[in-house]
Amino acid sequence: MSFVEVSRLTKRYGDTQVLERVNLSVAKGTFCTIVGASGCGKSTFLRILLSQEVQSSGTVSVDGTALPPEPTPDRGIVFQRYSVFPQLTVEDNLVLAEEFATARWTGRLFGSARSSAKQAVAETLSNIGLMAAKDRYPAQLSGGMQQRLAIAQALLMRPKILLLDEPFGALDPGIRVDMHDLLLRLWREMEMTVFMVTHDIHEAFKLGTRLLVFDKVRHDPDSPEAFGATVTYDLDLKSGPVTEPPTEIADIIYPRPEETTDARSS
Amino acid sequence: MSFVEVSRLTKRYGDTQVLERVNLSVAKGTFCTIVGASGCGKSTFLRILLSQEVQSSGTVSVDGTALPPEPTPDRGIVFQRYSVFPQLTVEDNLVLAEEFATARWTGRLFGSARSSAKQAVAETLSNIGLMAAKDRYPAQLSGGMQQRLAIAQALLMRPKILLLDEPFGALDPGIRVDMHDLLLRLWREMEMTVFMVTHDIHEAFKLGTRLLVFDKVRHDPDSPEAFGATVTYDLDLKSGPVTEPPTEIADIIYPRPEETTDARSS
Amino acid sequence: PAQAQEKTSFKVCWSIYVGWMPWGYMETSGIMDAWAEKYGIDVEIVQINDYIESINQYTIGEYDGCSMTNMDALSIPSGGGVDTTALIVGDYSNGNDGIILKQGETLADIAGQNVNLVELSVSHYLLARALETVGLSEPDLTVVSTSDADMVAAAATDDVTALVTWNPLLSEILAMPGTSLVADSSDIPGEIIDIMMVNTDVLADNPDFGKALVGAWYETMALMASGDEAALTAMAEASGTDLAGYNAQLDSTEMFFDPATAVAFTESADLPQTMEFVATFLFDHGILGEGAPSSEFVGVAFPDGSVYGDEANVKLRFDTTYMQMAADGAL
Amino acid sequence: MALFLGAIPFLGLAGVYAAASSARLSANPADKLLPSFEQMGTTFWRMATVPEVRTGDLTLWVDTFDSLQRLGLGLGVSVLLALTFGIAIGFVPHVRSALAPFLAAISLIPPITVLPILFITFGLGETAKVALIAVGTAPVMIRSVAQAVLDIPREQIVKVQTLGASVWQMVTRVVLPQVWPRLITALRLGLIPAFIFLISAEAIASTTGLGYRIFLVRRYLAMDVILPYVAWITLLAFLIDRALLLFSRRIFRWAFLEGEAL
Amino acid sequence: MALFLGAIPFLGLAGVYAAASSARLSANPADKLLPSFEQMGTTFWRMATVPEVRTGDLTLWVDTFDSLQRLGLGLGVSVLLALTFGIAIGFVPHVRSALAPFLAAISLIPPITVLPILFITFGLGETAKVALIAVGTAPVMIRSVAQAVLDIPREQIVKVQTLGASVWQMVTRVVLPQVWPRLITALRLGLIPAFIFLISAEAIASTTGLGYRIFLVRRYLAMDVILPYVAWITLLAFLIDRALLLFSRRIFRWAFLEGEAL
Ligand SMILES: Nc1ncnc2c1ncn2[C@@H]1O[C@H](COP(=O)(O)OP(=O)(O)OP(=O)(O)O)[C@@H](O)[C@H]1O
Ligand SMILES: Nc1ncnc2c1ncn2[C@@H]1O[C@H](COP(=O)(O)OP(=O)(O)OP(=O)(O)O)[C@@H](O)[C@H]1O
Ligand SMILES: [Mg+2]
Ligand SMILES: [Mg+2]
Repeated sequence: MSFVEVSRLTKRYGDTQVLERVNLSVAKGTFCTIVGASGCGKSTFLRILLSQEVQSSGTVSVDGTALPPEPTPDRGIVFQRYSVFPQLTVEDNLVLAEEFATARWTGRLFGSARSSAKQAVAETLSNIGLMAAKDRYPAQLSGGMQQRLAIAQALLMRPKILLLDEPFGALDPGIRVDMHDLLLRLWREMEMTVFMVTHDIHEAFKLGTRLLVFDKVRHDPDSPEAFGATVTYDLDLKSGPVTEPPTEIADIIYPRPEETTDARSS
Repeated sequence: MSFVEVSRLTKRYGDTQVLERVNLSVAKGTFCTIVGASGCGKSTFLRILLSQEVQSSGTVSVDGTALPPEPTPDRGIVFQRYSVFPQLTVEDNLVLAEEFATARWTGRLFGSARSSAKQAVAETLSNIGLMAAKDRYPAQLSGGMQQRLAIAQALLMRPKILLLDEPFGALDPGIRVDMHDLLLRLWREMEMTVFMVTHDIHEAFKLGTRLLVFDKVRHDPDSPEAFGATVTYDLDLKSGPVTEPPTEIADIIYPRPEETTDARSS
Repeated sequence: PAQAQEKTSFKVCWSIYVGWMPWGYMETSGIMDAWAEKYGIDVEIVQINDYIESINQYTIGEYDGCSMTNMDALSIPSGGGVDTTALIVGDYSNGNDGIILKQGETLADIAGQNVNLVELSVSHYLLARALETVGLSEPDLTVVSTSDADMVAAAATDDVTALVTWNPLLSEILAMPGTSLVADSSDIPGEIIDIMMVNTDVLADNPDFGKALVGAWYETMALMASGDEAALTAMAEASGTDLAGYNAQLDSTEMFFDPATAVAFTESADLPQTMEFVATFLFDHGILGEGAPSSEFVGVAFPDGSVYGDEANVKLRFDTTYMQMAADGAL
Repeated sequence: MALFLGAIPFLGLAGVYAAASSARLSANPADKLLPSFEQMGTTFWRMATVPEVRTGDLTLWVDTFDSLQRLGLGLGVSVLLALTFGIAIGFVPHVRSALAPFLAAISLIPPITVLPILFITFGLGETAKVALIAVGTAPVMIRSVAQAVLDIPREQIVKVQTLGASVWQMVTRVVLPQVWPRLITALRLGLIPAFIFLISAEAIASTTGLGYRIFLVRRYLAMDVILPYVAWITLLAFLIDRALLLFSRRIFRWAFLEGEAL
Repeated sequence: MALFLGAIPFLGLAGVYAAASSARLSANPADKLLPSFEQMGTTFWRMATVPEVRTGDLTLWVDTFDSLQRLGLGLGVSVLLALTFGIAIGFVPHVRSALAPFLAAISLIPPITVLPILFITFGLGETAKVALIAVGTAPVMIRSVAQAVLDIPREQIVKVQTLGASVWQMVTRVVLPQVWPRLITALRLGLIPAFIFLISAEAIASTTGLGYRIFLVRRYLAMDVILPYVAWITLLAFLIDRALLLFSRRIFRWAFLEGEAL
């Protein structure tokens, strides 16, 4: 039943303990949203799920088998610092995956195959509002445009597991809603299992079917690096995406007492 | 009275018209928040205010004199893709400005001068929650940590004009509130004039005393590049920062009709 | 490599020097091809600009013959175990090598100076022989090894006060103000000999190869002796100068245009004496190799059958058979 | 303006030369070291237009053509080696472990010291000259390409893996395109040693070529031939360099969107 | 594992050599081209431990010391030139307009072709050798440094301007620190031409040095001296190369946090 199984996962960088004893069991088709304080290890967790980094201890398995040592096409990623291919135009960035799939040796489509591949991404291009910019290089795009391109590139692959690291951070609310719709539609159609890091609690509640909060349980004020973060709250939102988070839950997630804030800003 | 004066500002990249006839007059001490669709030219506008880029036509003057051709220390910046100095540790990144100011020739402080400069940034370090990470290099920080460092670096200079490009995009709500407080306090103390781009409408209303909306007024569906954005709404929030934006204004700012969204996601 | 066996195609190499320019002319003019055809073989004459490299290539077996001096023949191929025969004794230096001083008029003034020369070359040998005549020896001065390609430019600097070199560098340097020639190879005539050396085994198995080379060479010599302007101009151009310049170089070279004089020179009693000088020089400078117990380590055979040095290790042979055929018109 | 500024140092150099030359020539009118511009012009013109008696060739053009051909072949071989080995070393950790130290070591062997071995391996014909250029330029180019591959951000490699690319596709669609501009830069920097090795090779075994001519007349200190030849070589190299830069800018437009290139 | 993999090609080379050598030696026991390892070892040992009769010096060590001194001085001059001109060209647009084309042009002049002019400028002594190394390596290093300066992201320059840095402070605190690692890379790549120019310089006029010895004994094809000397030069260069890499990794730790370096 459980699709992604994380057990006693730990990650250290030198003396810095980032993640500590993370246990998690996620069913296929779950939309996990992940929230947590900045620097607590969310991106690190995604990088491990992607096989970009190796855990210090513990195991991660997908569908019963341990993670392969390298990233594979069944796991898609949108990085926090959105990265697309600088040498390809917007359109070529989107066509790339299709070219990989079809042209085994050249990795490149020509003539009518190429036109039809372009046709196939045209809808996506207009969905993400980059139709007009399709012939530009990434360096000629605004931050938000690059981010949309990165998202579209990952979605076009329709991976079994989709890892999103603050994917909508640089988008205005209007486009963000469009992107939500796009994502949710694909998620439903494809039965993807999604892990999405976000700092927007509304977004987390709106999109997720399960909410994971990462935080440190133990804290040594003398050496703040000594302990790592783990999953401290694990809320089932199965009842169906909600738009407004219950305020008391938001408080639980970010339990900063007013006093602290005052003390800091005084 | 007017401190920053923008007149008939236009910016083109090749055939792409980004900004068009932007007119603006901003009084000293104003906290301008800027919102607008992704890719409409907000970052470009800030880059021009910083003298990082040159307008295609029009004029920008500060305090009655035209902008100098190079960036100057009285204008601070936090870039959308937060950039700090990779060769310096967190602490050294913060001490740097003080070193520039004090050590004219070496640009470097030693011994007790150095310790006291470090002392001086200690409070800032703990305000932004990077005390524990002060000896790390930027490459060893999470996205949000780098962003906080970039903000602190700009704030420490106490510039007359502060340009912030989505400065809190990668921060969790808790830390974001801390940073808001820090920023507002400095703004009040220093009488800074702030231009802040954000996609968070709540933030825009909470922090700003004036809200600028960038958008295209003319639109040619056949060549979407033909026309640029300008300031379409200019709201005075002087009555004092509000926490909740009146919903109808939010609708004005992002006037995407539901139908469009549906059409796209169907 | 030039293994001893019968074959029909041969390669010899040469480098640019006044006495060897005929080799280039023989190749381009077709004289060589004509003679090779006569003997039903194929001979390629290859120009290698770097003199030492040409000898090295011969020594390692890439070529069947190579033009070189008697001294270098003894040290490089013979010292390296390659049995080598002097096929054509072409000329000897008769003023083509010289010692130049910027300060001082006589050779004795060289004492205490830095002397720029190509170390271990015939220049070095000339210096050593010349020093003997004024009662000096090498420790009385400092030899600065200088590459021949840069000799003229080096001579133009103030750092250089004394040098030993050969033509055309010699005359270029002498044309500079304030230089004087204090000794030259005409003081030791017949000791610096320019020879076409061939692999003894190849020659033994392929006498036609020797005949073709010698025949072509003396046909060309006849042209030169008759002052054939076209041939001489071609040689001059190939050596980077004009006819006048080339003739000036020839003046200080004792060419053996006539095979008979070459035979006489090779058979003269002076040659063993010369080779002894050379062997001693080489041994003194450690060039005969580490295994060499004495200057007589390598044997040198002369036309009369006498041998200088180790009879069991004869690696350099002066043989007049083929030149004699040319003299007799038997080719 | 930039053009004008750029011309200043050239004019300065010409001025210094003219002064030094006329000083030496007035001291000794037969001085050969620094001939006057007229002398050099005349000689150069003769070499470009008057056929040589012996062969009937126009010396300058034959030399230029032969040299450029060797240079092109040598650099071509280098580029091929740089692409195959550079990408293999940069991309495959095992190949890197196996070859990088060896490459680092052999790239440090000065080829001129092992000439006899090169010559028995490649003979003394055109192959040897091409080989010397290739041997002299390839190691640095391989290293540059390998480093260029290593410099591709890790995120992009991860990304392309998630897009389902095979290793071959990864190399041809992501690695190679990003390496090209760096390869051209490496090639441009490689022009300098390439010309040096060309000239060395021609000085050792050749009967034509720019380097051969310089070698041939060097013993007469014929600076009126050497200096115009050097200027000519430099001009050729400079034109090739600029052509490569323009080509790179045009074909790899994306690589020049940010920052400037020399 | 990496160590083991890295050793394979070296062992392979040694094996090929041993086979070729013993083949030649069995055909002609006095063959000089490919001496056996024993022969080379004996010769090398003698040069390292037995004083020369004439001067009483230990040949190998005197040669090594003198060559390294020349190399160090030459590269030192290059580094200084690279820093001053490289940063000026990379950082100041006017200087770039004025000098970049000139630099591009003169860097393409093969120094060996203008030796006579170098001689009248620097004489024929140690200065000339150091100068030849500097002239040979500086242009590429200047270009690398200038490009490194141009490669610093525009954001960082803007940022440091907003922090109130003077030009001098900008150069010393932001430009230089980011250029250092690239300069060391340039220096490492410059070792190759530096050794070539060292050897050429010592071949021109010298009484000691590794290059001098190689060219001297070339006159009698003493490969039993040349090959160990080449191996020794390569080893020295390799050690310098690794030392520079280690130094760079240690001092500029930040530059090695992402990606690998060769
Ligand atoms: N070098 C360039 N060449 C061509 N077009 C460019 C270039 N730089 C930016 N643009 C275009 O200018 C427009 C405005 O870019 P800008 O970065 O100012 O947008 P923005 O409002 O900051 O967007 P975002 O909210 O996504 O950051 C975009 O459409 C972008 O494609
Ligand atoms: N290479 C590294 N060396 C040392 N520490 C590192 C390294 N990479 C990351 N870290 C540390 O690991 C911690 C977690 O980083 P991570 O990027 O996972 O945070 P995050 O939860 O994604 O934060 P954010 O919300 O700010 O993106 C941080 O404290 C960071 O400083
Ligand atoms: Mg993160
Ligand atoms: Mg922006």
